[in-house]
Parts: sequence; structure tokens; C-alpha cells
Amino acid sequence: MDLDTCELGGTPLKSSDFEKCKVLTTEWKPNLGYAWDNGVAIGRYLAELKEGRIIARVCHECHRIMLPPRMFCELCFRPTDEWAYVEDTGVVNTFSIARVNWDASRRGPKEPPLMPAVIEIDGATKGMGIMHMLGEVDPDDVTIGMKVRAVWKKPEDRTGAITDILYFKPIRAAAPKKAAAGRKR
Amino acid sequence: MVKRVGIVGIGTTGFRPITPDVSYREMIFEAARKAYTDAGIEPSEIGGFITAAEDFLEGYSICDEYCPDQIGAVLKPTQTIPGDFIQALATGYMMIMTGAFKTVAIEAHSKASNVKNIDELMGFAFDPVYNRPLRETPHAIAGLEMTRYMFETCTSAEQCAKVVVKNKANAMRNPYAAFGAEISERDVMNSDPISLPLHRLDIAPHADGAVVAVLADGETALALTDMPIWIEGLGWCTDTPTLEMRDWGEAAYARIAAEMAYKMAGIANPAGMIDFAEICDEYSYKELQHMEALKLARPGEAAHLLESGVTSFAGDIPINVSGGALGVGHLFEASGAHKILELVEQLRGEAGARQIPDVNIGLAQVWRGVPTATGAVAILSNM
Amino acid sequence: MATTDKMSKNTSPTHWEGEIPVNYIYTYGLAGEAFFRAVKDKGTFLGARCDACDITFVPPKIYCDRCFEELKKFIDVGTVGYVDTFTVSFKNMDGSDKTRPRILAMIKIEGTDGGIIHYLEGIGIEEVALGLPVQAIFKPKNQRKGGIEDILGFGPLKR
Amino acid sequence: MGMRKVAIVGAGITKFVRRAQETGKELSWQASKMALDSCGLSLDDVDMVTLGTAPDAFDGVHMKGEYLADGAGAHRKPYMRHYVGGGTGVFSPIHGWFHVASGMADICLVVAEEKMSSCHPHPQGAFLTIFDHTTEQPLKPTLIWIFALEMNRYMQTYGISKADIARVSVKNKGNALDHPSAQVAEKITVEDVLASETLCWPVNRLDISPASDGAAAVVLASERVARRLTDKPVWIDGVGFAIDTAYWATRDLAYPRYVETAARMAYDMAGIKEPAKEIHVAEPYDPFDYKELHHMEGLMLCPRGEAARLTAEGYTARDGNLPICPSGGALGVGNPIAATGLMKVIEIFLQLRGEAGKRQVPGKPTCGLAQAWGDLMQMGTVIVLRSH
Repeated sequence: MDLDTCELGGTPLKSSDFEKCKVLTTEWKPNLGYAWDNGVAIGRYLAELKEGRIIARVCHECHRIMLPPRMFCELCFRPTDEWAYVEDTGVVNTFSIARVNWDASRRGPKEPPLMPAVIEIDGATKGMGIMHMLGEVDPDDVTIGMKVRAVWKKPEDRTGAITDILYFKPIRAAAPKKAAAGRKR
Repeated sequence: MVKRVGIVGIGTTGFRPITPDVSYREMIFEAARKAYTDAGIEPSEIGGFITAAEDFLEGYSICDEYCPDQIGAVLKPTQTIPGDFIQALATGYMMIMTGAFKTVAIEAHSKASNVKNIDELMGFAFDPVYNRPLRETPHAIAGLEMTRYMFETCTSAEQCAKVVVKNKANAMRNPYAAFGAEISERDVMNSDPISLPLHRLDIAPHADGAVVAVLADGETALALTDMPIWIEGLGWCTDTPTLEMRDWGEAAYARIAAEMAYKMAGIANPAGMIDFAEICDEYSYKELQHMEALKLARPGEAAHLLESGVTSFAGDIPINVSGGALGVGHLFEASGAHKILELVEQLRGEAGARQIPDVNIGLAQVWRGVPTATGAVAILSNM
Repeated sequence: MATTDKMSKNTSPTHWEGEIPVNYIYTYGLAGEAFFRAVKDKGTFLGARCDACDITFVPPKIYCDRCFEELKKFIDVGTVGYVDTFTVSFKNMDGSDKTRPRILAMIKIEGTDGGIIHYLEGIGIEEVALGLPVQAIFKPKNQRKGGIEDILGFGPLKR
Repeated sequence: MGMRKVAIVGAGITKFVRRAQETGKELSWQASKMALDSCGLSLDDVDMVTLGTAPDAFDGVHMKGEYLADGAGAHRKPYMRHYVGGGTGVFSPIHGWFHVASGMADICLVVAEEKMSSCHPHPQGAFLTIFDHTTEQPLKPTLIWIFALEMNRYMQTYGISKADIARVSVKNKGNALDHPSAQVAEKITVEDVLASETLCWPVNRLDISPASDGAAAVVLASERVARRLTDKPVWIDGVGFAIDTAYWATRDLAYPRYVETAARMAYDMAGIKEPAKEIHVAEPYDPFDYKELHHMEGLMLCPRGEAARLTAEGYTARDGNLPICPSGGALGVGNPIAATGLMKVIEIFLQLRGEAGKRQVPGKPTCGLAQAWGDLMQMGTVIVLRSH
């Protein structure tokens, strides 16, 4: 068979075809609301965040200190054994400088970019990271390997949520910029 | 060549209307750990994994992401079947029959209590152009079907109510069941009208819970256990999704799936060969309609078999001794999982107070619910 | 069981609330476009005929789902049909009570194998029966937008 | 291993477009009908049907496998949907292979569909809810974040520049000029990619594949049936798939070990010892340009950190030593997720039959590979095809 000689389906429309009602359409806003049970591990994780602490869970078989905490070890396939507080400091494993919001809308020219990062938390097993945001740092100064510390909401504002940590900020002044290619962000 | 596939381990949490003390991960881990312990196998030794789940029931855009950890499937060949557990069971069966997998674990669960408005979610499955804009309750589709079924088979709403009475009473003997009750047919008929002839008690309430089963090829199965429960027949079928083109009286999807399963199992006379069955009773009339589709009753005969006690716990072909969805709870994609669980426990002789004596062949059948015309059938034996 | 630490106080359980925040605009497709143009502009229904399978699809499809051949020609099947089955619905999709119960019916369009699912209007519950002949009632033409809501329901057949 | 041999005997595809007028059902029918016609079969000949499609959140129908059934040819047949996120399209023929290799079916129709345009204002919105609902979604993430995070880690680990990566986009969009389904084929330069809008550094707009509507289908047959239907069957010699932990932030983001695990499974089945030599043409998944490089390394088609250099040297061009994405890939043909994966399988099918027209790679390839990837950067699916 030869795709070039086949008549292929798929009728392209332009966005203006929708705006000018050249085709019939119907709209729907589904009501997809949930109340997910936190369970033991995430319930405790959130409760500790409210107190300004990060808690992990330890498996005595593989000796991993796991973050986010979990009641079972997915590798040893057995219950985890104990709780362990970890630090609210860590190391930037990787990061991005985001100019796009979650719905693909662009951030305005006056809005600062978002700086999501994977942060390896001190006290947890090496490589155990969580996704969070960076703040109080110039985008050009962010580097992989940078040491950071959590900036918490005021205790009275915390609700028991991952957003009780506002962001992570550099512990020391960032290292001088490396001259890697394409570092303009 | 692989000749047979057996179930060598099964585990469950049981079923409750709500499960606020555990996350879905913790709930599923419990069922998985029990299944692997039951099978005497560790997940690291299992060849492949399947989860039966639909995104919007989980509340994720891509729920497949969250399937591996709690079943021990990290870095393992793992997939989601957005369908009922029995369809996942069919995939697991085929995987083993290829010869490329010796063992496959299959998981299904329900956290229906976490969905704020489950009726509206079911309505989101309607055709967006022809049906959904009417904003009709999804139960109305069952109401339409019930009217037509009753008309074609001369069955009454009171007879359908007797299914509810039987199944909720059966559930009283089942420690896994969430909705056991002693009620009368009048209680059903007096419950709120939802979409007549359907009343509130004709509709299975939803429940939470998880089931995990482990499959193995014949040789491996016999090495792992003295009593594998063999998969003798499987069938699955989808009739038209177009409601307007549907044959409203007959459950063709169940008939065709059953024909496929009977052929595979070499069963020519289902009513004579099947010792007991767990069949879909998400709505009361569905048990009767499905009995006929499965050829466990002739067209129009199901209600009479029910009334004469043939399908009761002590009858010739007990149907839904577990309590069915009406007594255990509707479990969405885990519906088939609960039925397979019941078959395995019965065929192993481990069903306790609800054990049916001397059973060798059981049948499980599911329907994927409104607005689908999809169903699956599994036939298991202990011989 | 299975895990070692469990909740032991009924004040402990917590949940996290959220939603899937999505919106949709659906096109009607090639067959749906033709069907609802006919409803909007002409106040009639179209079907699609597969001669090989001897079947007439309403609503129409661009393919026969039995033999998979393309169905190129849509035919006017009129607006008269009969009640294939019905239900008296008390609830809306979100589970709330309707202000009044409504009779929802599958109307098989005369001479076809399909039809429309819609409400019966001007017919009492005691009058409804399977096989009852009915006819579509449309919104006035200037209020039709091209959609299932252009149909108000089905009422008694006026010969 | 004594397994039943399974062949691809027919294929069909629609155009990939940003917004299709057709419903998902209609797109599915267009691709499925073309696939059946291509091997002279009717729907009656099909024993079973399996459908691959990614999240319901795109098409906007709960249980969309059920909704799509009639367009996919499932009428009163054994029909199932399978789902591994973005890896679905290459998993589709793997799921079909289960049907035929198990002996349950002689002919299995495999369909993949995506209609992303129903989701408004942009399909990206559907991706918010791929993240953990409790510990991540409150941060309002977008899908692009995780790619940006992974790309940055990959660049840092191996000292690769954005320009090195942009060459993939240039190559694939150029290759797609010869693909009749292509949505965003164009001749561009590395400078164009670098100058395009920065969305989430290091990801620019031209580093990314578009949102698309489209469908694709293949017909699988058992050996006996395949030999009767065609003198050019393409055999499924190896299948592999693997998923990594959902705790994605705890993984090594510089290397896709789940792709390696999946590839080893497929290579073992196909008896492949030296993939870089034995594979003649490959279609790794390229929804973002760096992913092609990442996946070449995970597939062991080149040493870790070397894929960018090989791309710069033209090794992966259509006339290079190891042509990669000669179709134009997701970056050029478009990315209706599940349909893209199957489009890649179809490309290898056509390449091995010598029927790829202007896209045909030289040297009469006899062994090819398609790969997809998905979920939270954790799922790898691999299929190895041979023409004899």
C-alpha cells in the first residue's frame, strides 16, 4: 500500500469555523468533583506540614527513608516500619523557568516566571525528591545542585497542604553563572 | 504450548460504603498483599500486571500512572484495562496463553465514595450530542430497558423486586457485603421512584473495596497450589453504543459473550452444567434479563425460576449467593472482581456460611453499566 | 491488616478535595452535522440506509457499523414514530428532583431501525403504551440552534 | 520460544489535524475501514477488536472506549480498550498480539484514536490532573513542567545544549513534509527553534509536538492467515512494556530505565543482541525533541549521552546509518497521542515492506522498531518488527 495514493480521512477546521458557527457544536462543563481519602500516610504528611515539619516513612528491609511517606514499601512489598522527620532543606535536582500557566495561558509580561523544581530533601534517602517551587531567587541564578530551604506560610495560615510551604529559597548566594550554552531563559 | 490457566491466589479488603481510613493505595496494597501471600508468590516473581480502572472514577486524567506501586509492579510489564475486571482477566489469560508470561496479577478496585456526584459522572458517558444535553438521570436508561424487558417477557415490577429481597438476604451471610438486609418486596415497591418502573431499592448502591487475583499457566499453577481454580471459558462482547439503535429488551452483549464462553468451555447445556452463578444485578431486572441471555432460563422464564426458588441459596442454580451488587454493593470496574472472588471461594470450599455444597463449575457475568452495552462472562472450575 | 500502622481514632480520617477542571466543545461530526442541519432548517429527521444489511440508521452514520461500508446518502425519514419503550423519570442527571416527573421514551421512527430518545409531551402517564404512535414537536424555526434541544418532545400523532 | 507468529497485514490512518470535524467514532471508522481495505478484508472477517486511546479528558466522554466502539468495528464483537497513557499507541499492537499469539483470535483489528480538540480552551488543561491530586496538583503544574524538568536534568547530566536538541525538531518536521497525514511539517532551522517562544525553559514552542485529532488502525493476523492474505506480512517478533514508580520525582530523570526494561523484554523475545546493529530503522516517541534522544539511549541504540552527537552527524537522518523517525514523528506528523504511537508502527510496517514512498529509507531494511512512552514519564512500550 502507498499512503500517498490513499484518500485519507480527517476534515480540518479552523478556530474561526467555531467562532463563526460554520459548524454545529455543543458545549459541556462536566461536574467532576472528588473528595479523595488521604489515608494514613498522606494524612500524616499533611498534618505534619501544618506543623511546619516534613515527615517520611522508613522501610527496615531496604533501609530507604521515603518521601512522600507511604505505608508500604513498593520495592520490598511489605509494610513500612516507622515515621521519620526529615529536614526542610534540600538540593535542586532539576528546575524549569515557566512562562506558561497550567491551562496553557501565558503569564503576563509583569508576572514573574514560575520556577518549579525537583528538590531532593535532606534526611531522606538520596534521590528522594518532591516537586515544589523555587522563590526569592533570580531565574538566571538558579542552578542544579543549589542548596535550598523551605519558606513556610505563617503557622496560622497553614491548612495541612503541600502549599503550606510557599517555596524553597537558596540557602546561600547562588554560585556564579556557568557559561553553559543556551542558558538565556 | 500453554494448555490451561488457573487462578492461584486471590485477596480482598471486603466492601464498605465508605473507606475513609485508607487511601486507594493503602486499600489496594492490602488486597494485593493478601493475594500474593495466598498464592505463595512475591510480586518480583510475577510476569505481568493489569489494573482495571477508568480515569474519571479515580479522579485522574491518566490513572494508569498510579497503578504500579501498590501492586508491586514497579518496572514490570503493566497495563490498565479501562473495563471490567473480567475483561482484564481475559487479557491476563491471553498473555499467559501466548507463552510469554507464566504468571499475571490482576487488580480492580472501587473508591466510588470519593466521587462527589457519581450519577453525573455516569451521565458524562452519554453521547455528547444526541443524549447528554437532556441532562437526564443515567438510571432513566435502565428504566427504559426495564419497561421493554418486562413487556417482552411478561415480567412484573413486583417480580423484579423479589431479586432485591433475595440478594439482600443472601448478603446477610456474606461478611464482605455492605448492604445485607431483610426486606420485603413491598419495601422495594414503596421506596422512592427514580425512573419508573425503577425504584430506589431496585438500584445497587455503590461500595468501596479492592480485589487482586493471581493467574498462572497450568504447570506453574500446580506447582504453587493444590487447588488452582481453572479458567474454562471466557467471553466478552460490546453491542452498539448508539442507544437509538439498541435492541432494548434483550441483553445481546451478555448472550454473545456467554456463547463465546460456553463454546470455549465446551458447555452445550448451560442450565445443566453450571452449578451456580454470580451475575450482574446492578439493577434488579438485570439479574432476570441476564439469566435469560446466559441461557440459564428461557426467555420469560427467569422470574418464575426466581419465584420457585431455583435461584435461591438452596435452589438448583443458586444465583448471587454472595448478595450480588444489590447486597454487596456496586463496585464499578471491580464488579467482576467481586464475582470472581465469590466463585473462587465457593469452588475452593472456603465460602463459610454461604458455602454451596458440591460445586464444581461456576459462572461470573458482568455488564459495564449505563449507558454501555458491554459485558463479559467467565466460567471457572475446580476440576 | 497488610499495613502495620492504622488509623485508630474516628477523628483522624481526612480527605483532599479537588476537581478535574475541564470544558468541552464537541463538533457533531459529518453525520451529526447533516442530521441537525435538517432538524434546524427543515424540521425533519435524516437517516442513513445500508441496503446490504437492510438497515436504516437513525440518527444517521457515515458508516454501517455492521458491514463497515460507507453510507453516503442520507434520507428524510420524517418525524412520525412510535413508543418503543418509556420510563417516568423523577431525577435529573445530578440526582436532584425534577420539578415534575417526565416521561422519557425511545421513539422508533416509522420505517427505520432507529429513532430518538426524548420526552413525551401532552400525553398522560396512563395513556402511554408501547407502540403508541407519536410525532415530533419542534421549537419554532427561529429559535432552533441545531441540537437535540430543538426538539421539544414527541406528542400525539395528528393524522 | 515456540510462540504463535503474528503479522501485521494491513494499515490505515487519517490525516492528523488540530481540529477535526469528524467525531472520534468517525475518525476511528475512517482509519479502520482503510486498514481492512488495505488487506482485502471485511469486518465480518475480524474475530476481535482492541482499541487504544489515551485519557477520556481529551475527547470529553467518560468510558470513551465504549463510546467509540461502533466506529472501531466492535459491533457485537469481543472488544476491549487498553491504556498505558502516552505509551498506548505502541501498546495497541502489543495488546492485539496477545489476542492472536494466544490463539484466541486469527484476525484482530487494532484501532487507536484521539480527539484532543474537544477539550477547551486547550487540551493542556487536561494534563493538570495527571499529577498527584493531593501532593502536587495544588502547585498548579502543567505537563510542560515535567518535560522541562527532565530535559534540564538530561542536558546537565551529559552537557548537551538546546541547539543539539533542536536538531531533532528540525529533522522530524522536515521528514514530515513527505507524510500525507502531517499536521505541522515544515522546513525550519535550529535558529527557528531557539528563537521560538520560550514556554518553560528549556522548552520552546518548536521543541513540542502539537495537540491533534486523528486515528490509525492495523490488522493483525496469525501466521496461517497472514500468508494467505499477503506476500509481504510484517512479523511482530518482540514486544516489551514496563512501568516505573508513580513517585516520579524520586527517579533518575536523565535516563529512561523503564524504556530500557521494556526494550530488553522485546529484544530478548526477538533474539536481538546488538540493537544498534540489528535494528535498521526506528520510530521512538518524540512528543518533545529531547525525548527522541532520551529514548534512543533507553533503547540502547546508542551509548548514553551520545544521541545528540549522532543526530548532529546525520546518523539519524533518513539516509543516515540508523534512520530515526523517518515518518516525521510526533513533532512533524502531529500528536493525537494513541494514534501517534500506532502511526509509528505503521511507518515501520511500510518501511519494511518497501512501501514508504518518498519516506523510504535506503538499504532495504528488514528489522525495525517503534516505541512510545507515557504516563508521568514512566511507561515504556516497544515493538520489534521484521519483514522475514
